[in-house]
Amino acid sequence: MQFDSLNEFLAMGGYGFYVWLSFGSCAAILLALFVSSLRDASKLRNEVRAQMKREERIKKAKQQEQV
Amino acid sequence: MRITNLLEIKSVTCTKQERCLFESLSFSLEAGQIMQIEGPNGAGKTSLLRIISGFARPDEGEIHFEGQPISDNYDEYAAQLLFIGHKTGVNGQLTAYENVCHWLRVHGCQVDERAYDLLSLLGLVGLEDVPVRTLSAGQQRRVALVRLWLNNAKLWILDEPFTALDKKGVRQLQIRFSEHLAQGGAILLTTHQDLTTHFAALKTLVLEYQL
Amino acid sequence: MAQHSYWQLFFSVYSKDVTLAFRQRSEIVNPLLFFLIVITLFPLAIGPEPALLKRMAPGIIWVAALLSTMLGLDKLFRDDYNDGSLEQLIASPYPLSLSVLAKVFAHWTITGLPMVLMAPMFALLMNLESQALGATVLTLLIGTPLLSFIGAIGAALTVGLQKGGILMSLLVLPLYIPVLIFATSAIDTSSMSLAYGGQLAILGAMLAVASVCAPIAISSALKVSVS
Amino acid sequence: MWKWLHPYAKAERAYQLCNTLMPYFAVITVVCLTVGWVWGLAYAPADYQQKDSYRIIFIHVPSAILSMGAYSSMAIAAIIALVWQIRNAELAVISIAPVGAAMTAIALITGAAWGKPMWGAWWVWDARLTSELILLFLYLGVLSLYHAFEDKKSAGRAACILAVVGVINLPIIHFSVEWWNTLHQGATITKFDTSAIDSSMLWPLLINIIAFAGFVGVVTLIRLKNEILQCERHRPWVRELVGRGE
Repeated sequence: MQFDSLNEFLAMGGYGFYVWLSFGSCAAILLALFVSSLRDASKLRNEVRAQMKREERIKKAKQQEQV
Repeated sequence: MRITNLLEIKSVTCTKQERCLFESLSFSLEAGQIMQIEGPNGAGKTSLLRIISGFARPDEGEIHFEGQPISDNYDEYAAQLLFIGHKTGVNGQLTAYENVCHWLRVHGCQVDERAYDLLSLLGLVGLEDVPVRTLSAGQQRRVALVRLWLNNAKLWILDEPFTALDKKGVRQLQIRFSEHLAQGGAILLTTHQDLTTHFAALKTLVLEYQL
Repeated sequence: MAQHSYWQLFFSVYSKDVTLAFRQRSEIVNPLLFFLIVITLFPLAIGPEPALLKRMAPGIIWVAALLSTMLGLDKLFRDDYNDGSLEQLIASPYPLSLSVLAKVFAHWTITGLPMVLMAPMFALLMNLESQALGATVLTLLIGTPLLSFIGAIGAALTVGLQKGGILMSLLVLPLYIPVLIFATSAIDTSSMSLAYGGQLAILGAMLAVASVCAPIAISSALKVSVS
Repeated sequence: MWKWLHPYAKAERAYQLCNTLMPYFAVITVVCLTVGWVWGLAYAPADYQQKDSYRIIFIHVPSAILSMGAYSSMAIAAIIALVWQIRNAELAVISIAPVGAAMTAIALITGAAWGKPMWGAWWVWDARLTSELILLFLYLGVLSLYHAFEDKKSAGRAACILAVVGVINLPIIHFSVEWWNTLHQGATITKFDTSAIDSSMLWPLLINIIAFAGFVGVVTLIRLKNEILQCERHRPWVRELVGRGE
């Protein structure tokens, strides 16, 4: 371990601000991209389910008309 | 030699904005035949015509012209194709005569002087040298329809050719259609006119409006 | 089928666009006026001090040339798309890239060529050295067709869209950067009365590549926009 | 030719392929990312000149490499889509683009953050950073062109054309920017000469590159699955799949 204590690790030899800024922004971008992709996936599935329900209703309405 | 039919549509499917217009549609058209595509608005008539003339690509299926898929050598197919869609393809700033001559050169036909008398035959006497934007919609369509007389393409694909035409124009067009069919050409068109009285061997294809 | 004469098609598409431009004078005058206005903005913005202007002149002239070419690009395919003649061009026995080549050449004659002819006047406005004048005209002569070719790709991609104008510049400007770099550096080296043949050669090479590859990209983009 | 590739042109097979590949990529990413970051931040020795500020290299170089890698793989997918008319390749182009743009953004931010202590300015018009910025413009161009079309099919094809045009211009842009201004330090790892970086720093860097590559793989697979479902939402296999709640 290159650093003796935690706050020395955080200080990063005086460049802590820049190191943690870049690592933080990198983590933020990676996380945002990952989460948004997963959210798109679930949004899409809900849309397909809603579409299936809508078609059910239309079919039922048609049957009532014929009966 | 097996007579391959002029145009074959093989199980073509097209979906537009998540709506399936038609699914695995197949039909063929021989030389000397005229086919009318009917259906309510939004049934996909124009999309079908645009797929057959090669402007749009179907989701599945192929279009064969004289036994050859049109996507292989599109230029050869285009030489035998005459397409007139909703948009007339006539530039408003140019005069009617310039438009016709330009179209002829772009389609590799000789610019012959018949263009002038054909324009007058179609009721555009005296309007040949006036910018087309000053003409009415019907007259602008006639400038586009002059091409039917000046071109020997085998296959005509026309999207509602009779719109904005008066009685005399409709009759002239129907006479030209029968001449073309007699010479072994084929016509594929969409229209709301009833053509059965004029063309006995009329094939029809009906597209329903699918949800 | 009539005999295929490619020259007939090329000349007919070319002369149609040029006659259209001469019928609407604004199509020729607007880009030039825009070029002039952008050039006069800079001295107002950064002060009339000749030494600074002389230093900035190549960059300003070329950025103005870039932007006014962009201005003319929007109309390149828009009218033909709207009135349907683009479909007729696609459904013609001749290859689409040939008619596209004719259209880009016509666009260059309408917007690019006047710029090249007016360049000496603009150089005087920015009191560019006289020996840099030759380089400016030469780089514009080789550069503006290159701008038309690359810009036409952006125009073809966005012709079907209503709000295509801004999007087209977003697509095309990054591709203009190499042209800008070599053209301005050619003028810079010439103002120091050094040889600028190298930069011109690279511009020429880019033009050769673009005149071969761009029509193919443009015609496939047009086919996508029409479908 | 390429007979083994054809079954994956069918959407459902491609979807299953994504599912099978997903766990491998996920494992590689998680493992390498944690090991790489911990090693790079805590255990790698400090640089004698820049001391600890050089640790930014462990994310700047991988993201820069991945931004170029993502663009070239996007261009390859675009060429496949245009030449062999394979619809799934178009969907792949659309799934890679946002990930590549994110990688470029990371490379730019970390480059600027690293430049401040090293060169004293947040933004330096250095050749590498400028090319990276132009690469970001190319990505944004492809994405905005795709979203400008209503009809998704022609949107995909237009985006492929722009991706191919972009990739042809990439070397020209890189060469001209490089020629225009060379301020950036020489390449730290190049395949040709021996790397100018000590092996104790090289290993964490390589692990980080693999981690970032794994991450790009995972997110691209997720987005590709979304695009396939979006495109095939009418097909029975999608409805049955969604019905099963997968």
